[in-house]
Amino acid sequence: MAKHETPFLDQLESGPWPSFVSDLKQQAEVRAKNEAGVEFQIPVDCVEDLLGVVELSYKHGRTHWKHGGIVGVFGYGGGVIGRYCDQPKLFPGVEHFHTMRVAQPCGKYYTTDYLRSLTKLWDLRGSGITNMHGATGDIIFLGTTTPQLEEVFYELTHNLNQDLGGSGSNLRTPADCLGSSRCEYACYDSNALCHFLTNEYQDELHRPAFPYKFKFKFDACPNGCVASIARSDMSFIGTWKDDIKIDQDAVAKYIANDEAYPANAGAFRGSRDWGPFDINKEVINLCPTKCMWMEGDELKIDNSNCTRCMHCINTMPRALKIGDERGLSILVGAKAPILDGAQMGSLLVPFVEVNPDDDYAAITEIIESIWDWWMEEGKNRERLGELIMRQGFQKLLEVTGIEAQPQHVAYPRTNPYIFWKEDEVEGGWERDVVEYRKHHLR
Amino acid sequence: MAKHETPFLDQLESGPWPSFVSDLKQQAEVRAKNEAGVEFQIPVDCVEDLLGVVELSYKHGRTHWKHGGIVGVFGYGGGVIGRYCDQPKLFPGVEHFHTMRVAQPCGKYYTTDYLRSLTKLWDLRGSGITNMHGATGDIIFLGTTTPQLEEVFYELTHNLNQDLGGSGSNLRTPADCLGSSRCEYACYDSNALCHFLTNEYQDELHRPAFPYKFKFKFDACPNGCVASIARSDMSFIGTWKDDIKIDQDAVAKYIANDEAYPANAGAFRGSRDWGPFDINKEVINLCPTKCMWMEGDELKIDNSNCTRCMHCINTMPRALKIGDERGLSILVGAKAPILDGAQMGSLLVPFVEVNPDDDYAAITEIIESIWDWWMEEGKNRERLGELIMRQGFQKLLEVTGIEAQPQHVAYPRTNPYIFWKEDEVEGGWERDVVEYRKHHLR
Amino acid sequence: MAFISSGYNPDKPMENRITDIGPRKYDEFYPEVIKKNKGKWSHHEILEPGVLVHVAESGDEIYTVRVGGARLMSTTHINEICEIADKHCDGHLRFTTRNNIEFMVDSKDKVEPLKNDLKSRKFAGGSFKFPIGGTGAGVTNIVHTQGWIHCHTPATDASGTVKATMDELFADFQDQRLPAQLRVSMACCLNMCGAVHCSDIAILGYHRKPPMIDHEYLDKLCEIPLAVSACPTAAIKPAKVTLEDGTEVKSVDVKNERCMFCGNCYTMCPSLPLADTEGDGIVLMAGGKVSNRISDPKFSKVVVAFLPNEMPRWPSMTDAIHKMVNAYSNGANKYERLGDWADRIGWEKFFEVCELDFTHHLIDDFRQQAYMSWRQSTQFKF
Amino acid sequence: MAFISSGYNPDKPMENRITDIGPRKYDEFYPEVIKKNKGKWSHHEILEPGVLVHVAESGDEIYTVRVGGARLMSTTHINEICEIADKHCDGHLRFTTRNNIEFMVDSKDKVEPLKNDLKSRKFAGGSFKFPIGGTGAGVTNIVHTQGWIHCHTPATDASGTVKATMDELFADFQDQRLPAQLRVSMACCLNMCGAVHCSDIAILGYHRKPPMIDHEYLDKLCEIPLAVSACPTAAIKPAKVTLEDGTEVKSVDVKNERCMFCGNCYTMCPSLPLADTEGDGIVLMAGGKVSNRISDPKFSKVVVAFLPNEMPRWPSMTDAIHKMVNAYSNGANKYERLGDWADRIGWEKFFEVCELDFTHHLIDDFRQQAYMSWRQSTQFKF
Ligand code: SRM
Ligand code: SRM
Ligand code: SRM
Ligand code: SRM
Ligand code: SF4
Ligand code: SF4
Ligand code: SF4
Ligand code: SF4
Ligand code: SF4
Ligand code: SF4
Ligand code: SF4
Ligand code: SF4
Repeated sequence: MAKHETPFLDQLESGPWPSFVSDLKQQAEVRAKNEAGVEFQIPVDCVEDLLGVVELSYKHGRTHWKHGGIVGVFGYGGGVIGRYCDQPKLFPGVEHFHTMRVAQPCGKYYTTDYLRSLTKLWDLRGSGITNMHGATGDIIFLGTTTPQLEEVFYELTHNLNQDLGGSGSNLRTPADCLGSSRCEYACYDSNALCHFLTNEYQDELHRPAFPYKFKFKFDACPNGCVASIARSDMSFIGTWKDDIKIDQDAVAKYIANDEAYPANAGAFRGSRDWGPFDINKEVINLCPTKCMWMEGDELKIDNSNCTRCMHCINTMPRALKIGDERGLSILVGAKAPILDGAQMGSLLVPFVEVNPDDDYAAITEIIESIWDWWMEEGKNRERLGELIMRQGFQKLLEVTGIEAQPQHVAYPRTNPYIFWKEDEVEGGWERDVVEYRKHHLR
Repeated sequence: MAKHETPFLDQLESGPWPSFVSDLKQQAEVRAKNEAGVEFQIPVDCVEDLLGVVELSYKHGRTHWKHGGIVGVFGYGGGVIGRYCDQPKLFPGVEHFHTMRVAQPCGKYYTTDYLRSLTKLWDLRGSGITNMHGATGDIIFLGTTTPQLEEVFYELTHNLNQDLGGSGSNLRTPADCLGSSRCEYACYDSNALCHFLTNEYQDELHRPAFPYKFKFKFDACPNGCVASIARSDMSFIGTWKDDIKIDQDAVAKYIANDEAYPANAGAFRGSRDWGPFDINKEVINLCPTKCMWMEGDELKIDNSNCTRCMHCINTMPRALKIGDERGLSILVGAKAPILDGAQMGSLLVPFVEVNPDDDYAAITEIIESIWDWWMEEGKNRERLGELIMRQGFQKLLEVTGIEAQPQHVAYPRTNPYIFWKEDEVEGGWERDVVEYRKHHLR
Repeated sequence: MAFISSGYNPDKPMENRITDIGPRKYDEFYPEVIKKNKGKWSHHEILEPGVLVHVAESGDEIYTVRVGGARLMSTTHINEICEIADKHCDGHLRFTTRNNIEFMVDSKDKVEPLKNDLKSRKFAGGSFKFPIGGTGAGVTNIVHTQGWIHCHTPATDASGTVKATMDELFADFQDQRLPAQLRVSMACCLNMCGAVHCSDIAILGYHRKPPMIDHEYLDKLCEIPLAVSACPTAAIKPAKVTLEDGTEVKSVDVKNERCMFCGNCYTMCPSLPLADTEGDGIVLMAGGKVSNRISDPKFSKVVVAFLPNEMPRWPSMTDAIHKMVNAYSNGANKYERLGDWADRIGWEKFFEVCELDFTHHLIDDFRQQAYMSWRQSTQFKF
Repeated sequence: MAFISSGYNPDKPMENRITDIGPRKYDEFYPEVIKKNKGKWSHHEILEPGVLVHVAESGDEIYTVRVGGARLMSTTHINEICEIADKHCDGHLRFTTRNNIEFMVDSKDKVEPLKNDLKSRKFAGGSFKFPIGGTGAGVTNIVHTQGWIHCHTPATDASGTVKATMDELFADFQDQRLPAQLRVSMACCLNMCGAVHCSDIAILGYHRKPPMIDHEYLDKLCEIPLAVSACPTAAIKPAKVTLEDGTEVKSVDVKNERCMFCGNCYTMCPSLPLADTEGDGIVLMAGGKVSNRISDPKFSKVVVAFLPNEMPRWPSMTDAIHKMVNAYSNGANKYERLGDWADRIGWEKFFEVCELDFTHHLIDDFRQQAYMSWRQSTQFKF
């Protein structure tokens, strides 16, 4: 018997897609029954109240959560989002209902042992409701009271060897695609780099010293499976410098429509018949730079014109492989629309090696030069992308010591409004108007 | 014997391209000799002094013309650009050297009679130096003194039935491509429309009542031979609504490389051999919308997907002809970069008929609604394009009474920052915070 | 319920404190085959929707069964996931970047039992617990945000709109019939906690009424200069206001016509709430992508300016999404993402074939770059 | 020289005044064939560079010989043009939108005599008076502006740079060997009195030193508020200044680092001159177009940030233009405009094949839309 009637939410139980309502109801019931004999540290009926408050929102068409208060764990400036219900009388179980962001393991692999240790902790000290995972990447523990924050943190650090993630004007929890752990397209080990930098910059992650949030994301190839180019202030995207490797026998198999060589590795195996694979139509003509052609039975690529878009490789993964001289490109400034409109990441470093042996020095150097600049010049709540827009891409090149290259632009400026500097102009800017007027009367 | 030595300019007499220096020197000589016995109303040696002052600029790398003064003819706010030399002692012949903008005939056809009447007048009352033509379109009389301005104007109007053109915060002299006078691509009679509107708006052209300059240009088809889309506040570009007319016999002749059917009407007849004409490579594959194909020997066009880019017609003008349901598109706001960056014209009216019988009422209505708005809202020195940018394209639609259509955009907005108006939102904007707080405690 | 101490001593917070240890190291959690073959994968194949095999250079194989689910997830549900992973996968599993779950086994014969087990599990309400799918040229899980479950600024719910949409698109989650992958994302306010600005289809919660001003409390709860400077359109000014009881308080004044309902002021000041039953609702965007495949990443475009919140299943919204997916499926070329298709046919045709209305709201008027989106060409289709 | 009155009476300016009569009507000037066949043209053909025939539906033909020239033109030269037109063309001629002259005859046999006459005429200095060309897939006349001949704001000369460039490109004026038409334009300052912002190749005069301030005269000659508000970057502020002789005057202060040398302030105030021997010079732009053929119209891009004024023939400038035209000619496909070619091969390749340096100046930093020109993709060529 539910504590609150939920006629609206009940209608979200039908249909094939897993119902969050059904799950919440099952959780409410498990807590009510408490067969495991948990000594719940927050109200046992918090999930019932959560259902109740969401039902009320469905009735009103408005949220019933108040503006977050500043709560957290001692010494950290992030990792906790304070949250209070605006109808605490009706839903006392969720009067305080803070979330905790738990740093996820890179690549998001888990053992059941570890997951169970998390659920056990969260059943005891929280609502038992989570997000697997938050949009940034964290494991989200959704809903607990203020006194439990330090307890959860203590248990995480002492018993689970596990830290909190980021929030506030900090480095946010970095996130990655699974990379070389299970993907043949990976140009670098995204799990390793993501983990290294996460640890290297724990201080920046936990102690707010930035003008605003800052995000790292790691895609091990241009397919972009963690969408870094759209949602990280610094996006690390794998690429290569040398040639795509071609296995001509495998090319022949694709052309022959060999069963074991399905187009795009089987991504089109579905209810629709696209007809036999046609290398011209599906690969060569779709290459954005038109740098591929057949020479007899041989597939040729003019690699100097290839932009490594991945299309041909994706389409014929058994025949084409990424090059061997691998590294990553760094793009900067991506962000959501608040305040000045969304930005994609802009290419800052076309290619840098990924070298764990020197602790990725080439990469950390760039990161730190950017942070120095942003911390010096960034206004309150100004994302890196906005600072770059405000002070100019040139300034970014200056502070990172990177030379301008045509790779930096999609196209050169369409306006001639160049801000020359005094030392670039012969004779400097100081002039003598009296001398000038000798030649040019008023 | 030249009055001033011109070692720099002399070096611009060699080379094949017509030398303006040679022409100026010949003119200086003609004036000096004065075989026609002209009673020059301005200094006879003004062209010598012009050569002198330009030579000095070549030496200094700087202009020797002063900021223009306000001179003109009585009652007109434009048509004259005042100009004074900044070294009048050295070059007294050009101490005052104003230009007069003479409205050119649409299509820029001339009779020698008429041209000679102009040269005669200008020899008498000016430097005898012109620009044929100015960048806006006018005949430019380059260089005379203040007293001659009214005299020239009087003679123009009384003897040559000819008015001045525009300058200042006025409608500028409209200009057109030659259109249907000699071009098979013309979708409307640009000469006629340009002439009509020039006369219709003589008051706007001569008496400054605008926030800044305003330009009309008339391209009778999308080839854009008067570049209206780049340099006119309102650009009138011919187009059609129905189908491209195909002459299949002529198509066959192009395919057969018939001598009388050269690709692009012979535009590639030069020192380079591009090989035989290939309809697939040169037409069908280059169609931007890929709406053409061969069905056996027949060329087919899916006209509903054609964007009337002109490519196929330009390439095979004897086989393909513009449609019969003709009219024009109006684009607005084009301008050079000052102040806020260059703008191309933006499509406001996808299609409007060009009807001389009702004095182009559909067109003048749009023009006038735009002017009303711009004169009401435009800031000093704010071009139409900048006003549209400042107040939004929506506002432009509102003032012109045009409904929003997807044709208005290349792509819909990428940001969700929509400025809803109060009357569009159910219940309006006034709300009762006390009532709200009943449901949402602080 | 008795308080159970973790060992933490509030009086001595620094005692034994452990900080800055970061996340657990990824390789602790790798399945054996992954550990062994990392960096040495040869190729992969999608055997059927939701089922992948990756083949290593060593010849080793790993089979992955991907299942969808609500990422709002109870510990009960997680425990059930663990149970499955223990039974079939030696106690390993992973989550994808779009909140699907991947169960991996190291040989082909383990796949069918795993699939059958997953298919058999349903919630009491009738929905699947672990629907298999989400790969290849189909629809995968919707990346989304908090909504009415937890956030203070949403203009709609996240979990509910997502459930309604995924029910609508369920066949495409389990199929690979589309011209390319189609990513749907959801964010419940303009903060856009997700990549909805770059998704094939995006659902966005949106306010349409300027903030109410809770004058009586504003100065007590908010720092006025912060609220003023938060507004991107400078619609907010400091003001002195006289309350009904005659007391004069410091507060702010909002120039309603300048408001674009972004909610930034509310982020800085709780006395400026925007939420409203009629004012709030849904914006639909389309045509974004993030991969660099063939075309550059691109932003989503607003294609439906507003749909009201129709709880609990948002039928107008799912209907519009359905129309877009169908038109795309019928019209696009193989490998062509939704945005590339719309660009190719022209947005005027997009609205036609998707049967969506074009309204003036869809024309950009934000900041100077707006004009780059206007049509600066005579090339258009009637 | 005695004053000759036109009839105008300065004391009674309104007497007999004729105003607002506009230009002469176009059809007064049409050649007979044009008058007869207007609106009924069937097709045209370029018989050889500079020579066109237009064929009417009636079967009538009109042959056009197009010749180039300096548009800075003396009455002597115009009279010579009239002489030619009288001799060959029944006293008709026209000018094109790019300042070429078109001599038209109504039958084929009149073409050769006309051509021969035109070719035979040269200036004393040796240059052609009436070079035939400027059609089809070649270079035509350069649209340009005043420069040192007449304007107060130029950063370079117009007629001289144009003469030097046309000498360099002369072969292409008389040939049609390029992949498509190539339009070169010239403007002597940022006001850009011409379509140089949308030309295949554009020559632009540019200042690089902030205005000098003629404090002593500024307040006398200028309206300070106008000068202040003219500056697009808000670099100018009103200021009180003490002159050497101790008098205090109202003037302005320019924040040099904010100046982008646009010259707007000088347009409003003659006491703020920018011109400078070393500071001024040439910017080269490339890749613009205005036709809607195949691709949309597009803006030119800055490809050379600065070249000094090298009077009288600007060799560095003509050299850079030469390299661009050659690389374009060798690299582009038939029908491909320069900008479309650069877009296709990528601007990184453009700089490589044109042997031009890429410098930081070429990265946009003006206004917010600048960021749209940065590379927001991992697609690039090394
Ligand atoms: C598991 C996951 C990575 C992870 O670390 O979790 C992943 C895994 C793979 N991606 Fe991905 N992608 C994953 C998210 C993404 C995303 C991110 C997103 O959607 O938020 C993108 C960018 C989406 C976009 O552009 O909007 C993404 C764009 C691609 C592409 C480019 C496809 C395109 O047409 O643009 C490929 C190439 C392909 O499909 O052939 C790809 C290819 C692959 C391959 C084939 C790589 C491989 O060899 O293993 C993997 C299986 C493909 C499949 O599921 O069909 N993956 N992939 C993510 C699964 C998400 C999910 O549960 O559905
Ligand atoms: C929990 C999460 C959404 C989710 O359901 O997953 C989230 C939730 C909130 N976000 Fe977010 N953001 C979350 C990922 C994102 C992302 C996506 C990402 O990181 O990839 C973005 C867009 C990318 C970006 O950063 O640009 C994002 C852009 C924002 C913004 C706009 C920032 C901007 O510069 O445009 C705000 C507003 C702010 O910071 O004031 C915001 C603010 C918020 C706040 C803190 C609300 C606020 O104004 O104070 C939300 C708290 C909700 C709650 O009650 O739990 N959130 N937020 C995500 C973090 C979970 C995690 O740690 O894994
Ligand atoms: C005479 C003139 C119109 C006038 O009223 O004076 C004219 C006349 C013709 N143009 Fe043009 N165009 C003229 C300026 C232009 C301009 C304006 C400009 O350059 O400032 C443009 C736009 C340039 C641009 O895009 O940057 C222009 C873009 C075209 C095009 C599009 C070519 C393209 O590849 O984009 C065509 C179509 C063609 O060439 O097949 C065209 C075609 C033509 C045709 C073939 C039309 C016809 O059937 O008669 C005429 C002869 C072509 C030729 O010269 O090769 N005309 N044409 C102008 C001659 C200028 C000159 O002296 O060189
Ligand atoms: C004579 C002419 C150049 C030429 O050599 O042909 C010219 C000459 C001047 N233009 Fe222009 N403009 C001329 C066509 C243009 C064009 C081209 C066009 O009309 O197609 C443009 C670009 C298109 C546009 O309007 O955007 C043009 C954009 C400007 C601007 C920038 C306006 C802007 O909004 O961006 C200025 C600056 C100003 O208005 O203060 C300007 C200002 C000037 C002034 C009046 C200088 C000034 O700042 O006071 C020049 C006088 C020069 C002189 O001493 O004779 N002139 N001006 C052209 C007019 C001749 C004619 O009537 O036919
Ligand atoms: S981004 Fe590339 S490397 Fe990473 S999972 Fe996707 S396809 Fe593999
Ligand atoms: S990776 Fe892309 S650009 Fe390179 S060859 Fe393959 S399809 Fe072409
Ligand atoms: S714009 Fe069109 S109609 Fe006018 S001259 Fe050029 S091609 Fe002919
Ligand atoms: S006019 Fe252009 S779009 Fe239309 S069919 Fe011809 S080439 Fe294609
Ligand atoms: S999108 Fe907005 S409402 Fe939704 S979780 Fe993020 S901040 Fe909260
Ligand atoms: S909602 Fe946004 S635009 Fe409106 S007042 Fe608040 S901050 Fe300003
Ligand atoms: S471009 Fe500048 S300098 Fe040249 S004529 Fe126009 S206003 Fe004068
Ligand atoms: S030149 Fe332009 S930017 Fe510089 S001070 Fe003058 S108006 Fe301002």
